[in-house]
Amino acid sequence: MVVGDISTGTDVLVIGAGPGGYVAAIRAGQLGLDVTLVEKDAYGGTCLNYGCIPSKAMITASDLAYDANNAEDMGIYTKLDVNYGEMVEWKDGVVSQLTGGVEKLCKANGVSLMEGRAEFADDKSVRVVHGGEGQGSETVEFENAIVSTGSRPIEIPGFEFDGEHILSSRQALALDEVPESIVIVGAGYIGMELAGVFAKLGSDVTVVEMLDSVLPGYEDDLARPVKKKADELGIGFHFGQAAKEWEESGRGITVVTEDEDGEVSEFGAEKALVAVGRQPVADTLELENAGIETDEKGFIQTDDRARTEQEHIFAIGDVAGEPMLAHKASKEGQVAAEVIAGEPSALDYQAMPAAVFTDPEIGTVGMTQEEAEAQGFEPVVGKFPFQASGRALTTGHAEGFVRIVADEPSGFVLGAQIVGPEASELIAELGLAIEMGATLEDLAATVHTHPTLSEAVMECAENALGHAIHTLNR
Amino acid sequence: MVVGDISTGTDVLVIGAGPGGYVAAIRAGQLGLDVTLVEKDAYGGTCLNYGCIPSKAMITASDLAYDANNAEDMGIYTKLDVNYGEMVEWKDGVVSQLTGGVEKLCKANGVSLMEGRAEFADDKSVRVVHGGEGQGSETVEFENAIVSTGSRPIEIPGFEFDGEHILSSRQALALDEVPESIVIVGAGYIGMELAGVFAKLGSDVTVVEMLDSVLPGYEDDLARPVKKKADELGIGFHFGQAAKEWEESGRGITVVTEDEDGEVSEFGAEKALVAVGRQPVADTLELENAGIETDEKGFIQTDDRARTEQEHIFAIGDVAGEPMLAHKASKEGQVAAEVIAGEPSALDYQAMPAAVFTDPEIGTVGMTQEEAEAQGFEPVVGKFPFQASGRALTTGHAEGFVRIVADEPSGFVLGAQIVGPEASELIAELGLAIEMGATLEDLAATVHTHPTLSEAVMECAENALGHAIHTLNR
Amino acid sequence: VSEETETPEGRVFAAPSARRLARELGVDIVAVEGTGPSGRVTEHDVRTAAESGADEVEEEVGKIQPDDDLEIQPE
Ligand SMILES: Cc1cc2nc3c(=O)[nH]c(=O)nc-3n(C[C@H](O)[C@H](O)[C@H](O)COP(=O)(O)OP(=O)(O)OC[C@H]3O[C@@H](n4cnc5c(N)ncnc54)[C@H](O)[C@@H]3O)c2cc1C
Ligand SMILES: Cc1cc2nc3c(=O)[nH]c(=O)nc-3n(C[C@H](O)[C@H](O)[C@H](O)COP(=O)(O)OP(=O)(O)OC[C@H]3O[C@@H](n4cnc5c(N)ncnc54)[C@H](O)[C@@H]3O)c2cc1C
Repeated sequence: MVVGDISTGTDVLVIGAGPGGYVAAIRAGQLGLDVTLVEKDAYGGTCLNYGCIPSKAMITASDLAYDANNAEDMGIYTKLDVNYGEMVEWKDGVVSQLTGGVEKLCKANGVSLMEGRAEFADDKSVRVVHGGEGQGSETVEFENAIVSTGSRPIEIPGFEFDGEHILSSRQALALDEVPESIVIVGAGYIGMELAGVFAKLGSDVTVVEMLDSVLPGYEDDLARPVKKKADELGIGFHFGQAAKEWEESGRGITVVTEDEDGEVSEFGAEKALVAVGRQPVADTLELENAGIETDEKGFIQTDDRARTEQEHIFAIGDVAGEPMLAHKASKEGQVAAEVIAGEPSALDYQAMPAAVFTDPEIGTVGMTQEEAEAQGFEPVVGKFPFQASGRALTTGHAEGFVRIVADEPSGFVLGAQIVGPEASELIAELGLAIEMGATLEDLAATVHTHPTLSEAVMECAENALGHAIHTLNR
Repeated sequence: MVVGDISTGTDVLVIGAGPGGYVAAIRAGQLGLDVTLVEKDAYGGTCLNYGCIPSKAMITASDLAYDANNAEDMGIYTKLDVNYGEMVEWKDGVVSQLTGGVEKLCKANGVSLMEGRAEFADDKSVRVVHGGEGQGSETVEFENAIVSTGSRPIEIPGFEFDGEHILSSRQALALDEVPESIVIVGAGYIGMELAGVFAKLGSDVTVVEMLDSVLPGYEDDLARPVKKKADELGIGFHFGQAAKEWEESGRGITVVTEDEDGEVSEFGAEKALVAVGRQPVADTLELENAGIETDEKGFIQTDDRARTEQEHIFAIGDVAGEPMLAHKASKEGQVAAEVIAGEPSALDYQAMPAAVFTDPEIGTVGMTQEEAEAQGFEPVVGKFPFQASGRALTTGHAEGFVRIVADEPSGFVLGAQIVGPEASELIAELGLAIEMGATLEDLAATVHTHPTLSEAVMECAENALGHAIHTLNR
Repeated sequence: VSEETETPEGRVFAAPSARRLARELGVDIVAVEGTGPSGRVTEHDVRTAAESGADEVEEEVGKIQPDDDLEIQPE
């Protein structure tokens, strides 16, 4: 650690070591560039430390406990005892294995790591303020910079995260004990994923949501199986409710909500988790010193090469706009590094997949039928229910379906929506289909292993063509 | 059921209702042909009734019990009680749901179902002998026939299946109780899959194999993680041992084996399962009446349109040769039906995937490095270990790797081998890649959802190109 | 990359839809010049080959009828 204000220089300065920044840094290092990666908190960013990885670890662990506890139909009887603290420790072990790996990979690819908070001094240098008192700061001059400072959870006024009563997702993933009861404000993907974890581990979960359904933004029929399972888990839902205030009461809290008619409701619980979305971290960067403006939502605007209005300064990941997803951040990071190295790279992907790790999972890529119509295609749609999949039945998880949207005249696959077992994995093949310009016939003609869930993708394509074997055709 | 010898006619006669035959029949029905499907035993054939489906159901159920019982590191403590009889009942329920579905789908597609055993009278008709005494027989004349009579397990001389001491895989999957101990003869995929089931449910399992490793035919490094896990499960292995004879002893049996030096060993257990391969069911068809010969192994030879030497008689599935896999049977069934209907179909797939549902799973498609070299390609190989996959670590199953074989000059993907979590599903994307003529670059440039196992496919392609992010490159 | 790459053993890199189209149009796909990435054969290439009239194959599998008694030898 360096004390005092000294000055160094680098070809590529990357600010923030999340899945956007560390991937950009590694790629730039691979391309022979001199790279410095500045991180103020933890390598791996939100995703590895407080987001994707910890949530998925807790989801698998709670699923295993729940599934084993609910398998009497398979002749499996369990007396289960879950030690939540140990589950969290296991999760922390997974996280530190991965973040340690990120640090090693950065070093192995020649990336210089620097701890501290960066802010722009001008369009050619940043000040890096080191953590801890008296650690001083340092100026780093750069030829190119990549801003990958990510996002933070949105706070509802009056619901500041205190880590005790009002929790962010990060805090909720680090509790020592399963709360006896919890109110979750927001039925988006983060709220619904964690609602499942807590409910499966025995919490009494209530979800309040301002809009009128779970997973707003996803098509109704995709959200439906998730809502149905959540109902079965005993999760209580209250839609059209805006969180207004909260107060301590007894050993817990009461959350007060209001519907659009001003009608007030109260929900008591031990704790509340607020998961109503995330906002870009751009305001603390003194971007104006570099001559960069943000849009009205606070995002940095970029072009198809991830460049900001200053063409030697790039912005990637959550800070550069929706969709706020780790793999979008990584893709942009790779492209930014390659463009800096003079490669002919661009953000020219056809489709950005997304997954929700609820029970059942959701996976989507490319266009919905509605979007395809809006863009002037003549969509044909195939559907295949997992109830007709031998593999799904053998796993005891046969809810949901695969849907494929294609252009009827040409047969080109335009998009797919899956809700059901391993939806997050199955969507990969459809992503490749879209990128390759595959047709329904190509998917249908590709031999798929029996018995697998991936056969549902093939049969869905056949259904769109009017000749699925294992389901009646449209 | 018809009594006496009456005569009917059909455009397409399909013999055997396994995944070859029933798929052929449904597809022919969809194409407007008049189809009759003759089955002597059970709709769905070996696969649905005694093979793929029951084995996979038992694998999932035993995995769930085992995983929950071994998750102390996740803070999950279970007292487990497995009722094997109920597990088998659950499995039977899955099977009957699927076989019932097959029957319904056949009818919905206009297929006439006929129960009985068919044998060729000449090259234009079969005799169908109905089951049960005095049920008589009937002659069915056909324009085209599709032979899909499948295969049966090979019996070792002296080890006739008696269902009590010496079991076939079918009998092993239908036991009422977990045997206390079992000797499994044959370490091929069926033997290894069932070894896992029994070991995970508490059986004392010994595997004897004539060759010198588990899963002969698969590359060593694919078989190794399976062997390692089996060792952990306490399965005992004895290689180079040929089963010679057995005798009853006490409450069980003793199996006597001999190595190549004539050295004799004895293995005691409650029961023995013999799983040393399968042979075609062609000998009971009186094929000579139709003018069709089988090869020295008993398989019916076919061309790339699934036609036998009699061009109006087709043969598909296990009876038509290796690989004896359900999806190969179905594919051939579709092609046979389409060719009969005059469509320009052919067996022109580039790659036939295969999966082994051991712990961990194996999935393969297309060429190995060795095969690619032998065919004159200049292979480049990428590899990605699941230890470097965030998703794998969050599931607690991070053994194994993805390997992709491509042609270096052109970049075309030629094959892939996966051992690890969900290998059977992950191989699907690579199958599509091979069919589409995708290059390593195409796979690497396709955005894959984070955190998923499918990212390993992308990173593996990047590794072959020399720029994986999450692993060091070759 | 438009340079031609030699592929061993007559292996053709083409999507299933292109291979089927070739059979439908009676084009021998092995002889079609691919203009896709690394020389991949596209549907367009197959159509072009069909129009140029080259690469006709004797066997028009697209026209076989179930009751055709024309002799077709398995290859
Ligand atoms: C609970 C939860 C679950 C999620 N699950 C998924 C999922 O399953 N799949 C998915 O795709 N996405 C998921 N996400 C979203 C995902 O975490 C983000 O999209 C991703 O982390 C964005 O990456 P990034 O690199 O842009 O930013 P971040 O990961 O947020 O990283 C930004 C980094 O920059 C650092 N930083 C900020 N300002 C400065 C500065 N001035 N100087 C130095 N360093 C700075 C921060 O400390 C941080 O480490 C989840 C998020 C949450 C909260
Ligand atoms: C334990 C086990 C596990 C397996 N797991 C897998 C797996 O995971 N994946 C995979 O791809 N494959 C698996 N297989 C192999 C798979 O079952 C076969 O490849 C598949 O069933 C072949 O299909 P088929 O239609 O050719 O024949 P079959 O499924 O064998 O069907 C043939 C049918 O024909 C009937 N028949 C026979 N002769 C006559 C006659 N003369 N008249 C009327 N009917 C007749 C039979 O009764 C039977 O129903 C497994 C096999 C076993 C034994």
